[in-house]
Amino acid sequence: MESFTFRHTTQKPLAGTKAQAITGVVASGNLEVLLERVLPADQCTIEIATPVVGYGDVWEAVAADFVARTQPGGLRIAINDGGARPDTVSLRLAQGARLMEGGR
Amino acid sequence: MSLSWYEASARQRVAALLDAGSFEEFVGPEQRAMSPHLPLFDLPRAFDDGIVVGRGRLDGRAVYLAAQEGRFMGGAFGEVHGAKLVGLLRAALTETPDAVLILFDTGGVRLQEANAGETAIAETMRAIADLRRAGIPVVGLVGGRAGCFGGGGLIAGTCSRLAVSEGGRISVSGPEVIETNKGAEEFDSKDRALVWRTMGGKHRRLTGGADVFCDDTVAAFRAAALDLVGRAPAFDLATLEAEQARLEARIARFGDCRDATAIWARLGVNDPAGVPALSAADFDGLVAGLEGTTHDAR
Amino acid sequence: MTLAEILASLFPEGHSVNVADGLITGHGPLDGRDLSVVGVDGDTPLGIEGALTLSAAVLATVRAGGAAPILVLVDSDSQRMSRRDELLGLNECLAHLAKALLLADAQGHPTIGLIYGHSAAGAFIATALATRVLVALPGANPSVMDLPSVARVTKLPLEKLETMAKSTPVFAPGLDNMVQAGAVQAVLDPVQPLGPQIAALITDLPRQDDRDALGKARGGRPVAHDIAARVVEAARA
Amino acid sequence: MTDWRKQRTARDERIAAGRAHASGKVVRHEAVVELLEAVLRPGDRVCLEGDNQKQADCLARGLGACDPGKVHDLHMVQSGIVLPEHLDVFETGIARRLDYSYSGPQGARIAKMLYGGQIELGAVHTYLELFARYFIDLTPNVALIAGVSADRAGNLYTGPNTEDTPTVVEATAFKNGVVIAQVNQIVDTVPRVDIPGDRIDFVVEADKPFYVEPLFTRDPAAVTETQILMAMMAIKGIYAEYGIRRLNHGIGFGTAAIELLLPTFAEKLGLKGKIATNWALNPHPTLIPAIESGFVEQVHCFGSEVGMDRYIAARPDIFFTGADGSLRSNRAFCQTAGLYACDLFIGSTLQIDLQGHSSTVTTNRVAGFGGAPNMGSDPHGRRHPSDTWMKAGREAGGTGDPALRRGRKLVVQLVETFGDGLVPAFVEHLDALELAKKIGLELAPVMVYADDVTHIVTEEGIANLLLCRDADEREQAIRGVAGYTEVGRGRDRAKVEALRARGIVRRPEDLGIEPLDADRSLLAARSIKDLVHWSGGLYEPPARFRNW
Repeated sequence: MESFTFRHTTQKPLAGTKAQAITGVVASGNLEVLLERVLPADQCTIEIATPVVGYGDVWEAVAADFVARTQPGGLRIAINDGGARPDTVSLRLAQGARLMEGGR
Repeated sequence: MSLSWYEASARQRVAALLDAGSFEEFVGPEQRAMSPHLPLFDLPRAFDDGIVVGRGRLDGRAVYLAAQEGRFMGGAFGEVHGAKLVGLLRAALTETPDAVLILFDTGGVRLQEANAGETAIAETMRAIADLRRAGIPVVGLVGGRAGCFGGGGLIAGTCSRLAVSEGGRISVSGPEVIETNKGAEEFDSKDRALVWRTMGGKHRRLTGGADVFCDDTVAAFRAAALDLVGRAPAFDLATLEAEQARLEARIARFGDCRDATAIWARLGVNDPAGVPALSAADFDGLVAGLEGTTHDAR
Repeated sequence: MTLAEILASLFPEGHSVNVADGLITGHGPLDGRDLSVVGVDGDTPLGIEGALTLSAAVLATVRAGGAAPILVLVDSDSQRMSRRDELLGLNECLAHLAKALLLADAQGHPTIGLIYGHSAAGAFIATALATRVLVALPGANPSVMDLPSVARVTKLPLEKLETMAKSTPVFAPGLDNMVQAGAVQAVLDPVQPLGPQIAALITDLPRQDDRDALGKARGGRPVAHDIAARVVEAARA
Repeated sequence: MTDWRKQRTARDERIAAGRAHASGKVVRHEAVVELLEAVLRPGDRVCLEGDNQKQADCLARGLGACDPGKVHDLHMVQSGIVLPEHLDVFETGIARRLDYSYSGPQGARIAKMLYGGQIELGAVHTYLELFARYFIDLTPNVALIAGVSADRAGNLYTGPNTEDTPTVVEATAFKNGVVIAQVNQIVDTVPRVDIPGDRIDFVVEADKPFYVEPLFTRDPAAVTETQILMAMMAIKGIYAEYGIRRLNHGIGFGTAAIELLLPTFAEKLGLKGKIATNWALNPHPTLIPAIESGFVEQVHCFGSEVGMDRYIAARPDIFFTGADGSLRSNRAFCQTAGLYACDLFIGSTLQIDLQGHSSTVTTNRVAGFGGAPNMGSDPHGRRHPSDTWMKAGREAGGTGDPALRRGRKLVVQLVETFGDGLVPAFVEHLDALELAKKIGLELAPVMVYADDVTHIVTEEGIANLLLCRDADEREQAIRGVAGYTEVGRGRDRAKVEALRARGIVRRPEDLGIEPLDADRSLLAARSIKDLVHWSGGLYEPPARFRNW
């Protein structure tokens, strides 16, 4: 197992008031993302636990792109990875953000 | 299209099964009650250890429910997973909801935590017996991709009532387990039609292993759950003696059948080979026309 | 101990316990009252017929009324693995046996499990683990799955599993680990007569299912008790 | 005086020797080895019929059981190396030299045997190439083929899996070769004559029906959200934009997703009748919903697919069927159709390099490409226009008189940036080059060359390579859709954004697609059982694909 924590400063808080959401399942090629609105509005942390060792730079890039695109200020995001591919990670992060915004 | 039970996650099933917005989770994922053991095996953990427990409303009735996530570790019973179910059942005994629902989706015991999982299954069965003695129906719903195997099959057999869909399978030894131990001649696990007609929902419904066969939709399971909580048998000597008689009669009547289709033919099904292809509605029609397929004792 | 030795130690005045096809049924006098005995002997796999034979014996005891204790003696294989057993509803038959034992217990018949040999998986759950209190004799070997099979399923090397088994009771087969998990309450002394030891268990039955508390105290199931308690607490809040 | 009939004489001798083990043309399966030992000569060119689907497996077992003292040094010329027996003969010395097209399941073993020198390799062909060479310089002396039934005169019914048989028989029977057919059954009258009896010399009643691999069955249950997103992009960004009506699909889950989105996503876009009407395609079960929804006008097939026979027979308006009602497939004709009469090929691959060369070969597998290189190439012999073809030609541009510009076939790679086990699909150098060096291949096994590929679709977007005007643009366009692979992360972001402004790189949002809408509920069928329902119960999936 390998774990990372990435801390980002955001320009704005994520919209919505939902306190917590979870999406995805820990299964082969999949992951779960837990999002909690517990941080200051200009902060976002992304914690990752993955059984696939050696992809730290990819995780870092995926997390940075997500933060840049979504501006998830205020969120503590935790990921349990089941060996998902980066595109699946991006998708789940986007799904999680939409849930927190109170979207569909 | 309505939500497929087979495809839905445990959380999606819970949300869509209960009255909208009524679900309240106990020890939710934010509490991070995760397996202390999986890291030793270099395996990823889940924030809820593969089971969602809590309470909500089913058409206004107060229900407690547990939903297993079949995609995480095959929905298997680990220490935390099992303890959450046991805790839920114990809480139900004192809080007396109108019913308890168990949404099975499990391969049985999680081998990495085998002793904890096995013991939790025994604790679960005792807790279910206590609830049933107290007059609280415990209804099982089986239709997930992991089926309901191993100890899960025994827990299912302890419930007051069971609903099962086509995707659901209920058995103790899984097909691969039988094949590994006894050879492909005994059970060819790759012959999936054989798997389903031996362990699948239709066979269980036809022979008395389940009370309702329903479509693979959350709406159908909701209707089945509502139906079943209203007609749970007592947990007493009369019920178990009737179940004893029912099971003995089954073995006496079908014990020499090699295949499910032979059993169905003996039940009076005209076209046994056509049963797997029947829609739920057509299948219900078939069951209604057969004698001896109502099995109250459980 | 063998079954014969156990029965001799339990019932010095004689008994009517028989074994047929590996299935144990019968009675014997214990502490001035009738003790009903059911079980599985000789590492026999438990199938649909066996489960129903045992459940019939248990239900007969319940039907007879009174408070005769039921002793469940176990040296079994796992559940019988066959196409026929599953076709005819092995899960129902095993669950029915467990329910019969749970009903007996609820209606005032103390149920005691005694594992003296092997047992595994579904057979273990339906018999010994469905009693109010489960004890063992030294040399008993309960398991969920043996280590070579675990190695095959988990794709981990056997040597690694063997090393892990020494420090991690939660997954490893064997009596000690089941004791630590709280599933087995105690190990009896084979040198002393068994009758009084069983009688003592009956007088001192746990009032509720305390297996997770034992597992926590003994370290074999470190978190189950607290997790269950947290769920109960959340439900009451 | 020159003897102009040496081959004919030799053929007559072989047949006479074989007759000793036959009753007329009919041979019992117990006598297969004796028959083969009587007919075969050392060094013969032999076609043992087997492609990616049907297998003359009874004859393959017979050949493997021949005495290597009598039968040896054969030159195998067959499209598929699929069964273990196909390679066993190289270990025993029965065969020595090999020319083939496809070796899916045996790819790793072939690589090992090539490396160990047990096989002398001629070349790894496309199907059409190998078929072509049957008539020029690889004509078989003996063909061992498979059919469903035959009469005593040898008239052969191939059943729906006709596949390579007419081509193999044509080349063998009319050039002094011997044709031996295994059939499941000898009958008084065959349902239809696929091969006339005077081209068949011996008929063996096999011990069991010939094996057919359900190679084209994709379980909708396994289609992922990512594949659905890519399918949405392909439909909206390519099928709709170019008005693709005549096409061929690969066998991956990505193209299965496209098939399953036709009656839902594409229908909502108003594309029915405008795209995906005429196909060169095996009878994919995942095409059933599109057929039933009226999307599809007709389908010509390379071969059949297990379980599809009743459905096909009930849809003669769509499929090519014989007087008996069952499918008539033909690999050579369908490959030709895919090459010349289709405007688009879309398929998957394992590796794409910075210029767009792609290959499914990895360093330890020589799988062959079957038909993909033909399907996935721009045929320079094409002379008929279509709007699609002309539009692509205009996009490709070029110098000189526009009136002399020809069209382009669309060749689309539909590929997820990472494959199984997080293996990147985009690489600096193809493993195929490494492999060629290692086992001494003169020509590296490239599936689709860069100059044939026109679009790459990944979950990140679509790269239109037709619009790239130099090698650097091309490289950045590829990097621009290569996601988080090293190749993708190595992009020049400014250049990729510039390409995006020109429509060379297009993101889902540029196409009006919201990635979060890529949901399995969009699939017309989400399980094999749904496909059975769509087919009105006519589709009969193999047991291993059932969950009921």
